[in-house]
Amino acid sequence: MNGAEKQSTRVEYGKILAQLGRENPEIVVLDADLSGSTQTHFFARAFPDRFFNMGIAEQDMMGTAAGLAVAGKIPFASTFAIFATGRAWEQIRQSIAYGDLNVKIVASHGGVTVGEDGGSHQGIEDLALMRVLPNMVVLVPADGVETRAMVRWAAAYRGPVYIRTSRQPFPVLFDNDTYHFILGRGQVLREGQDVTLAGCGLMVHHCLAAADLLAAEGIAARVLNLSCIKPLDWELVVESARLTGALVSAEEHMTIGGLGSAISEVLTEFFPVPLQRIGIRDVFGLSGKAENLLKHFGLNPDDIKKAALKAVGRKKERK
Amino acid sequence: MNGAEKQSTRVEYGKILAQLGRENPEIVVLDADLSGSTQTHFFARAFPDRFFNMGIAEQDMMGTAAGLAVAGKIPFASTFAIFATGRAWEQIRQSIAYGDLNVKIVASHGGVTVGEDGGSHQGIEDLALMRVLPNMVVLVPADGVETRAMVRWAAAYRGPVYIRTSRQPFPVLFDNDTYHFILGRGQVLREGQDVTLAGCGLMVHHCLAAADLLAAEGIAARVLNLSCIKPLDWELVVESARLTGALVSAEEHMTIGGLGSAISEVLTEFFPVPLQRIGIRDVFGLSGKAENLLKHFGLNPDDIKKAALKAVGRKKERK
Amino acid sequence: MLWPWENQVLRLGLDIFQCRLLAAGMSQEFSHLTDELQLKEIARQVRRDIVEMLYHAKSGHTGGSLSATDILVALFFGVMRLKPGDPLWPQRDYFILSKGHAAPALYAVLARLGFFPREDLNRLRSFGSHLQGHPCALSTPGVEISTGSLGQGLSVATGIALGVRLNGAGQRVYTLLGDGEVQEGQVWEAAMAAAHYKVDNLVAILDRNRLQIDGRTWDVMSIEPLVAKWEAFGWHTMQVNGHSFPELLEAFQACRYFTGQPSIIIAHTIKGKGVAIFEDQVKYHGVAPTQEEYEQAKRELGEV
Amino acid sequence: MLWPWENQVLRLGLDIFQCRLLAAGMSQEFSHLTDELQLKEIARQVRRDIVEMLYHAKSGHTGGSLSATDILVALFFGVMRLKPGDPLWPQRDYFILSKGHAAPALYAVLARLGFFPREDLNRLRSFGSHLQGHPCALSTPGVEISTGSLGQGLSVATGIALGVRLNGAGQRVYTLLGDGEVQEGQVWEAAMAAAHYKVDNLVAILDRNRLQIDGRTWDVMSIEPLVAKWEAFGWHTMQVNGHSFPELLEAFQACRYFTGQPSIIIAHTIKGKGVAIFEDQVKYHGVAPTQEEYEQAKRELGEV
Ligand SMILES: Cc1ncc(C[n+]2csc(CCOP(=O)(O)OP(=O)(O)O)c2C)c(N)n1
Ligand SMILES: Cc1ncc(C[n+]2csc(CCOP(=O)(O)OP(=O)(O)O)c2C)c(N)n1
Ligand SMILES: [Mg+2]
Ligand SMILES: [Mg+2]
Repeated sequence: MNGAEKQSTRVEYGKILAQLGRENPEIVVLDADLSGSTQTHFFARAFPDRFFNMGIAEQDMMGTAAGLAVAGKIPFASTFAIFATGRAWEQIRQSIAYGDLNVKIVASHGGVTVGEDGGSHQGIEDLALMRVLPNMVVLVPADGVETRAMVRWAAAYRGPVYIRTSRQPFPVLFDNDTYHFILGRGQVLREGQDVTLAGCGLMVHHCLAAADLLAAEGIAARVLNLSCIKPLDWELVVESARLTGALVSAEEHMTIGGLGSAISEVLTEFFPVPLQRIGIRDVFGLSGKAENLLKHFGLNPDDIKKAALKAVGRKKERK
Repeated sequence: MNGAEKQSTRVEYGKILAQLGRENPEIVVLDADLSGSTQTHFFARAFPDRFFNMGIAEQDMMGTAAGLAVAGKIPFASTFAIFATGRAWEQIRQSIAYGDLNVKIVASHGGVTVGEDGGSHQGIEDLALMRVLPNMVVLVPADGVETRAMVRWAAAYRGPVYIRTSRQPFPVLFDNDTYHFILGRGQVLREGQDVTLAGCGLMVHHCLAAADLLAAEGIAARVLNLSCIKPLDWELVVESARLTGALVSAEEHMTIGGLGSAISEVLTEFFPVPLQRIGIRDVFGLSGKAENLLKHFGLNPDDIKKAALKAVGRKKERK
Repeated sequence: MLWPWENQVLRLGLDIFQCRLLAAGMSQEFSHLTDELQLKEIARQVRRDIVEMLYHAKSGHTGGSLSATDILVALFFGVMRLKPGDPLWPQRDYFILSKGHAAPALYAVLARLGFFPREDLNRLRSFGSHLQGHPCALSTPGVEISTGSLGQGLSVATGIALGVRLNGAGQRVYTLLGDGEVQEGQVWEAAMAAAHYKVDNLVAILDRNRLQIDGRTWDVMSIEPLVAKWEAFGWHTMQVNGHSFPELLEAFQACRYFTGQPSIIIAHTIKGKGVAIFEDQVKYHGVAPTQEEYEQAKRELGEV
Repeated sequence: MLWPWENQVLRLGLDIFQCRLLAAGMSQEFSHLTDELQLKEIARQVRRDIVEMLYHAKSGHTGGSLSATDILVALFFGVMRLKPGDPLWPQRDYFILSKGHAAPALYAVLARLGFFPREDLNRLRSFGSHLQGHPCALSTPGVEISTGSLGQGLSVATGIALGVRLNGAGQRVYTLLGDGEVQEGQVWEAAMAAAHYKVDNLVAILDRNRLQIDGRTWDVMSIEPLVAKWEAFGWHTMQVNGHSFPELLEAFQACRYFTGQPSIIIAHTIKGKGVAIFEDQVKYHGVAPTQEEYEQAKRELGEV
């Protein structure tokens, strides 16, 4: 692991996509007038005949992607998370997921670190919206390495996949040579037996930082990267619940319907222990610098630490 | 309570809406070419000048409703649940919920009891889709009495409200004179200390029937009507968890993101005990008679009973 | 790919449709029907099947299935290149039923062509049947994509047309829209995109039956002038009598000569066409025939 | 309703805008500006404010704010009935910025009219500011509805127009669309509905600056012929030079005489108008001026 170097998940998506375009002529790419932001511009420039800019028409983009899949292509469709999953939800549902079509949706600008554009542009419901769809795989990479692995995996997998990328770069976490993406598997990034911190995307990094803060207070936190939101690695969640007896989930997303919600479903179904959910608590986003917003919405390592202390305290209470 | 008489929640919506139209001239109604199914036809006939059929254009319907609210009207917008919440999700998000506008969305054809029309028409994600929106109240009435009370309440409340109605009639459960809708409050329909059965809509009736089945096996089930999905009566959920130590949630909806998910969030946050979620388990709907589908998807009283036994068993396990 | 029931299909009787099926299985082309009387007879039988299956299902969309029947018969029997014994034949033409609620018409046509046994039709909409209330690609051979939510088919058809164009095999893509359906904005997004990308292997047909659920299109939400709209969106636009096989076939033929833009055929039809009591009646949009209506329809349509 | 800053606003200096504010607060009408030179001077100052606020914010939409400036100035200073001291005045006309990313232009105009203090402008997009990156009705006085997600404003405007028509106070509703924005299908749903319901108190303006994010509209997704499209959707359609105040004012005036249908003014503009380096450059869609560009812009636009 290398905490210093930073990579952007959306840029890594753009680059690997262009690379995959070279390897597989069946890959086609669609965008909705945001190719500079989603980073499909790399592919567009390399393969203009296999790139379709659909203009500002997200619904049509998803339907067209479905059609391309019917014709045997492997379409990747990109725009901002809020427009991909929100504006085109029913197209994804009816034209893609219901027919289990081979469409990959890679949406950028997930979370509040979108920053200055404000509440209308911060996709903080996308995981809830995609998680409720049968057949849909839902992924949130934690760094550039994982992004590349997931996109490569998605191109080979047969079925609908949603991948969320972020506007801001994150530190590099994984090693390119050893990281291997397996559907439905999370990773233990750090061992500990007092509490489990389970995050996705940027929040994985904040969980690791929180684990450091907790260690300073004598609390050993297990840290999970649950980048595969669906299918969730419920065995790892249950194992962690057994081992640590209390969990914190952390996501740049509503605490409703996303990773925290998925974990709480697993816990009550298999091993009910306290869970503190870190995320946006049922309010819309705001304009501001990413760091202001992370602070405002309580998404920083310190917030995770506090939640972990609370979870640990609740565990003791009930014993 | 009167188990014999049946009323349809969508028909009761249609009737009370026409009634409210007489009482309040600010009420306007929109539909998207389904006024015969959603039952807004009563209002349309009585107040043609205040009824706007937007044609088959759900997005525009929601945006127009938002505009009518800006102009001081109290718009009720209706279509099928899947199209209301799915096709127009981002309009509801951006043009209605983000600005906290006074729009009421009353959608019919929630759940799989839609029947023969099949998977494309059965709205089984609507609660997840609406629950993730800040400012949105999410309601699922359990009978005609509750429907009328909720619609009347919604017309007086200032802010966005989503109400799901059903194609099939249910037995009448409440008494018109004594039933009183309070936002964020559930009701205990039956007392019991072994397990809690918490449902909404049709499944409340199935929970009551399951409680009878359980009673025959010596298990006393507490039955809750959690018709107010958001804000959820978390105090009642916690109290029930404390009292009974195990719960079953039951909804005509995905087990992801809806009532069961909301309850699991509350439990892990406040009082972690076993929960079995009865609902559609991550598959799309099918054509068939309502009764075939209830059986196929495991939504009958017998399925709730089995889940309750399992929940009770899990409780013992961990003691 | 062989469908499990293919052999069964092949064992069926040897009327004209079965012969065509055999032919299709053996050569890359099959001979299209162009004889008006033959097509009319097929359409009569398809209508008969539609009424029968809806009567048995006790629910479903009568009016829009009957208005679309002649269009579907013209397309499937007179225009499209298909192999009913090999529904996923890579060189096939594609058909997308954007107005998915007309599924009974599509199923009746597919069954007659041999995509699946005609016996299946009477299990329309029943639990466990592969004939879902609205077309479901995962259950029914010959259904290219699931529809039922209106307004989505034209985008899908455009995507297929773009995809097969990349493959270069000269396939054509057809899609049938309802007239009420064009109120969906996604239709106009797709219309714009298809013209922008000059997908001239795409033909849309608009079933202009003048009715939607809540009434006449002009009472519910006016859609005229349709020709001006489609032309302004860059489409080659034709109008035909949607119950005239010569006109339909000529129009489908003509589309091949308009290159550089997609084509739309506005087919003027009568909702419920073929059974007097159903014709042009808003009431029969989404209800199945009663016993009495069924008997009446049988008398008008004759036997199979 | 009194906004908390209303008194503060009233205490501001007494240039022409403040006088109008006072006038507006005191009578039911306010005198509109029709003098081209005065309007040009206001537009210059608004552009100056836009550049200033974007420079401070270090992000935001330069091109589309500058292309829309003259349209907004013409509307807010020359056409609409408003009371800046009473943003929710029940008799007001309504404006919806459907192309919400041009928020800086709207904010600059609103501030100049006295809806809130001009000091606020330099806190555009910062944490805690009431000036969100895209218009947010709950934070900013004068913003009627939150926008930012393209394609939604025309529906809202139609709804307001229907609502105020029921009230019968003769108010008018204006909305500004981007040219790329009309690729959204919802725009055409709304266009159809507004014509169907004959909302003639609704005027849309289309900022035809020929650019969207990924390039020229005709390269990304062709939208022409625009006039034919809007006419086919039942709208009274006009075209003007979107940087000519006489043409804009005349068009807004003309709309009042077309009854029975909504009107759209296709305003031909230059993206980035007013600062040579930004003009007609796709690059400046969504980036704020650098220090150097800022200095250059100040030189061109002059001081406030
Ligand atoms: C998105 C969506 N909204 C609403 C419906 C419900 N619906 C089914 S058929 C129909 C009317 C269709 O009218 P038209 O397109 O004219 O079809 P036809 O007259 O050919 O039956 C409606 C509103 C739907 N299926 N999909
Ligand atoms: C639904 C939606 N999709 C995408 C975007 C991202 N976006 C912001 S501005 C823009 C281009 C707008 O082009 P145009 O309408 O021509 O505006 P203008 O040129 O006046 O800036 C896009 C795609 C958005 N805001 N909303
Ligand atoms: Mg019709
Ligand atoms: Mg533009």
